[in-house]
Amino acid sequence: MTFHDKLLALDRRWVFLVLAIFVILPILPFVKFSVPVTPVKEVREIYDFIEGLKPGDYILLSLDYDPGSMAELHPVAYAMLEQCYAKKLKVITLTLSATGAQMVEEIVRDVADSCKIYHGFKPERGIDYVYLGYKPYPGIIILGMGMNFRIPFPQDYYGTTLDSIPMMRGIKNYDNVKAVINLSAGNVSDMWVADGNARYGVKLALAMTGVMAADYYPYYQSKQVFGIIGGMKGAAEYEKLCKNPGSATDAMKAQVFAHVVIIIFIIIGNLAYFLGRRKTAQTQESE
Amino acid sequence: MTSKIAMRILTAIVALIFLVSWITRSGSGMSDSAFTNVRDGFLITFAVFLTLSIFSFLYRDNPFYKFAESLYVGISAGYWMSYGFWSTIVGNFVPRASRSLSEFFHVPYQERADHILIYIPIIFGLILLTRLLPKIGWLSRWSLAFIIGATAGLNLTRYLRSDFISQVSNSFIPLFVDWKGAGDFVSHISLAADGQFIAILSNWVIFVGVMCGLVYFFFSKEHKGAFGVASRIGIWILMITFGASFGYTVMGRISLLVGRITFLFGDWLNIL
Amino acid sequence: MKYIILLFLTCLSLCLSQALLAQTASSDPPAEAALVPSEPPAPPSNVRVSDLANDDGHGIRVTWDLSPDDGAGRSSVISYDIYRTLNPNDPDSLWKKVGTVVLGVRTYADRGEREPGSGSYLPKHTNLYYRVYAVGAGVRSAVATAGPAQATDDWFNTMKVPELIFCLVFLVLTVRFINMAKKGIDLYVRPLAGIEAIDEAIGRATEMGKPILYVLGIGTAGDIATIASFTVLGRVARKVAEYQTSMIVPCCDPVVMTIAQETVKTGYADAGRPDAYKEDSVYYVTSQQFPFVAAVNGTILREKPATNIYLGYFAAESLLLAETGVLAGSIQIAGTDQVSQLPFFVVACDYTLLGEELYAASAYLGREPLLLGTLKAQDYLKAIVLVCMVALLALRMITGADVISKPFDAPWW
Amino acid sequence: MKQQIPLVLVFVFGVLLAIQYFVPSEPSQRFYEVALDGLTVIGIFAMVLGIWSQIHVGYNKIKRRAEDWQYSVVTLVSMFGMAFCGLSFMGGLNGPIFRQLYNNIFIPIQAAIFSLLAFYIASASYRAFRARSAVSTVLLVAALLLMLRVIPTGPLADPINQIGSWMLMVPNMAAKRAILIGVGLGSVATALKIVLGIERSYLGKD
Repeated sequence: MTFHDKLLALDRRWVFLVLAIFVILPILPFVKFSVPVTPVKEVREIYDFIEGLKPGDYILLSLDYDPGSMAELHPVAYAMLEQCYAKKLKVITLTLSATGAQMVEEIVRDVADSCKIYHGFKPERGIDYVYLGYKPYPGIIILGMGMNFRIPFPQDYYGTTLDSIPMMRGIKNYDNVKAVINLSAGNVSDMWVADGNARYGVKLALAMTGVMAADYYPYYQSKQVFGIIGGMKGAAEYEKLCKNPGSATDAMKAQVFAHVVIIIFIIIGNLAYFLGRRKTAQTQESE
Repeated sequence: MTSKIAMRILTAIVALIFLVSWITRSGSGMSDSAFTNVRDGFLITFAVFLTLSIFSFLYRDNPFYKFAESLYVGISAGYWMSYGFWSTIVGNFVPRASRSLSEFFHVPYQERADHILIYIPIIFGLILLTRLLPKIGWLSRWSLAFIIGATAGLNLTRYLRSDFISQVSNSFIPLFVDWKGAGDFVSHISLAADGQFIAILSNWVIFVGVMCGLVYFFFSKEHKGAFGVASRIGIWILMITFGASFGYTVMGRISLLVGRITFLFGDWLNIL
Repeated sequence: MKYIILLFLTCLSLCLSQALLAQTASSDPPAEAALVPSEPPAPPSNVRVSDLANDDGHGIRVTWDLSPDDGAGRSSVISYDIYRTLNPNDPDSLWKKVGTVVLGVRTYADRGEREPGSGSYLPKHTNLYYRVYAVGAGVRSAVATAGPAQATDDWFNTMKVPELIFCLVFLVLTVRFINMAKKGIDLYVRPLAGIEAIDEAIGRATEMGKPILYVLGIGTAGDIATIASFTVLGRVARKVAEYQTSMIVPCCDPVVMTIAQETVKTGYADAGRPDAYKEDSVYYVTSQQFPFVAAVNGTILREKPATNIYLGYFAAESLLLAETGVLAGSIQIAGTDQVSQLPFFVVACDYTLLGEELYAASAYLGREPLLLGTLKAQDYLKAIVLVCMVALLALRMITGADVISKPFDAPWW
Repeated sequence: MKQQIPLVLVFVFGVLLAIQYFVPSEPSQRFYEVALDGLTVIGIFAMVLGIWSQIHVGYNKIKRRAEDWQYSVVTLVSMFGMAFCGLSFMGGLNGPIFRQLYNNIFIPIQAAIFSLLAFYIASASYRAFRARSAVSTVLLVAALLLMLRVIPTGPLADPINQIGSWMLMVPNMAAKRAILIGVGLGSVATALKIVLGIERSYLGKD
């Protein structure tokens, strides 16, 4: 068995091992280097939109991801929520992901607490923000909220009826919110576009995992959504815009190493493939 | 036989490592209460054990993975049962169905003129349960028919706007952006991202790409001749897209791993 | 020099406004009245009310001509307030404020609720009267009244004409091709590699004596991709029964499981082997994405199926399933309408049905004339789209007119 | 009876809901709401079937002492344990034990499984990205370019970034549109086949 044969038949566990080593290395405290971040237009547009709102404007954050996508979407959720609180916007939050209900509740509370430390005031539940909780069948919920928030969410997460929450008085449906920002790791974004935007004309922006983002650019181009934050890179950019560097900025370091490893593996794979092909061609000729 | 013994030894070693971890974590707890420290120590150690069990699947299937998998499926099903009950039954359905039930669950009753209509789906739901009775199990098909029929009806029209009409409509783009004659075009040609040349090129690629993509999806005609060329361009455009999406995704996936490694090295081993 | 004067003037006005505000705060009368030194703006004119189009009968459209002071004249208008009542002789306090719009807007859609109990209830078939005020800084204009108008239901939403035309054309084409097919006219469809592979794959499973794994994805029965997958499942089950091999169908939704059981059972019955069907071969795992994947991955490594078929709605689990399948040495055929997951299936699976091919698969497998009829209708619509695109763009290039830039957006009909 | 009534139901509900989309009037809206409600409510009842199936499969395995039957015990016990912790007197969804189980078992496993994708995407790249043919070379080059975007490449960074963004915006849009238009047609066709009863394999046979 020649060298390139061995390479071609390489047990993929070697790939796993090398990748693991090179992702762990840069995270360790003694490896120090930083990566430059420049925000792109579609991320900046969301930031500018929120910055342009007036205190007291309503905004709806639909945090439709589950704990599995925390790494990519948590930084956006934290940075954006803090930005909204700091701007004194009225924030309506909810989740359409079954396993996200508790997680989102924690985010909403966490950021309210940290707001007290960094901005000197604590947004109050029911006055500055409300958390509606989770209901299954997202498409149906999005359609329902277009008629009235009270159809799918008679009460908020804590069981208070919507009408007895001060900030929800007179707030009926999407007509009363300036925009919906959807943070998602699944097909909920499709439903927001199809049911929220197309059916009710909601002003919509998306933050999503890197894998999904590429597919939502058509909606950006056709102005169905006004901004997209894609994956860890987008999250790091949003953190940069908010001047609030966090986990996304840190993690970009490991990214660089991992990408180099994968690219090298692809090159090795192709070299082995071409060497092998030449060899076969030669043997065929000699026969 | 030897593999069984090896497995037992391995299990013992793993158990020992995590026991040590539990003890050290309990000792270094932040809280004043000993019980909380011991409990938190156990919880984080157990979470780490489960994480590593899942990673062991990369090497090969093994009892640790099987254990984590079964536990995960069970917890998920239990979680889902509870959530379905509290959120959907108590949250959505009880307030519309009956006043006394609403009082029992401490949710406000919603008076509605048409609340009687909620019983129609309940009947369909009960019919669905006849599946569990072999003799009249066929009745459940009525409910399935309702589900399938309603879904089909909704889908017949619901995605037309976003999937079809908007997409077709948005493909009508100017193929000669800011066209002021060929001389002007040539004299101003540049590779700037917001320049005229790139704008025109992009629109041509979109237009030709959509056309050729549609040609590729033609089922009635063999891909030969000019038609074959078009479908070939179509598949190239698709492949560029798939490659780009794949390459773009790598980052997202690596960040998930980074998250876990931060958990292992930071939250557990405390070396970050 | 110019700037210094400007700066001075700005400071002066700031000081003045500060003084004014301080005065307001100290004096007792209501803030609204005290703040205002300006005259009220002129009222809007020509207020008209009519039933709101394309609604459920609980909405009124109010339209007016802008106040002369809106953006012109004294430019004192900030917004317009809209009030509603049932009786035009009501005192001011009984008029209910239903909305506010900013300056420059000439219309307001008053959408009410259907339930009489709710706060924003707007009754149907009842005379309603409206008032519109132009609002300035702390003052409002004289009133402009209009009415009565009645809210009525509409029986057709005129904004949806394109969808209707599309549906009708599709229906007509489908019926036409089905009729052609029934008459025995041969409808040619080109071969699709992914679908031919399904047949081979079932044969391979028989030779190897190993099962076939069929995953319907993580969608609910409400996703059309899942429904399309059922139609393929029926035919795969039938072939599996004919070849006397076995299949495993783990499901991620109880409704999907129920329908899948019924489908597989039918497939076995169609093949004439209803007894070979085992209820436990189609089973429910859990409704959550990753627990489901964990379990299916385990199944793949333990059962080592000869063939894995993934058709339906998929999200991030696509690559998890497909790579595990590679490890188990299975032939893999995938298909989904989720564009974001197609790259992973394309890279990791042997055959991939892209988007529409998933929906076409059942017609290919069944080769029944009725199904081929709808396939032909799809193709004709694609052809119509292609021709229209080229024709309209050519027209636009020749005439230079921009009228067709968004052919479905304006209600030109 | 066994065959006809379901077909009639499918047709009636399918046609009504398809028409409902065009009709904004009040009865139509109410019908729509009831239908959406109906799908949710039936989902609740279906939950019973799902749980039943799970118990059935697990119990059979344990009874037959099939291979790995011990793990079925783990699944069933944890399922009922979790559901028990979600009961009213345990504090419902906000009960302390319920939350602990969720945070310390569910979340770590979920995140770990998801992060396996990092390894899989690497092994898939290594195995599949070979320049075997023109089409696979296109796939390879596009993927490489996008991966290079993340790496600081000095003077090359800007053009790579530009080309990468362009590929994500332009060819991607063309491809997505072509696929979406096809999917739109395909889903209408599938829905139509169901409503018209051309496709009826899910309705059983006897």
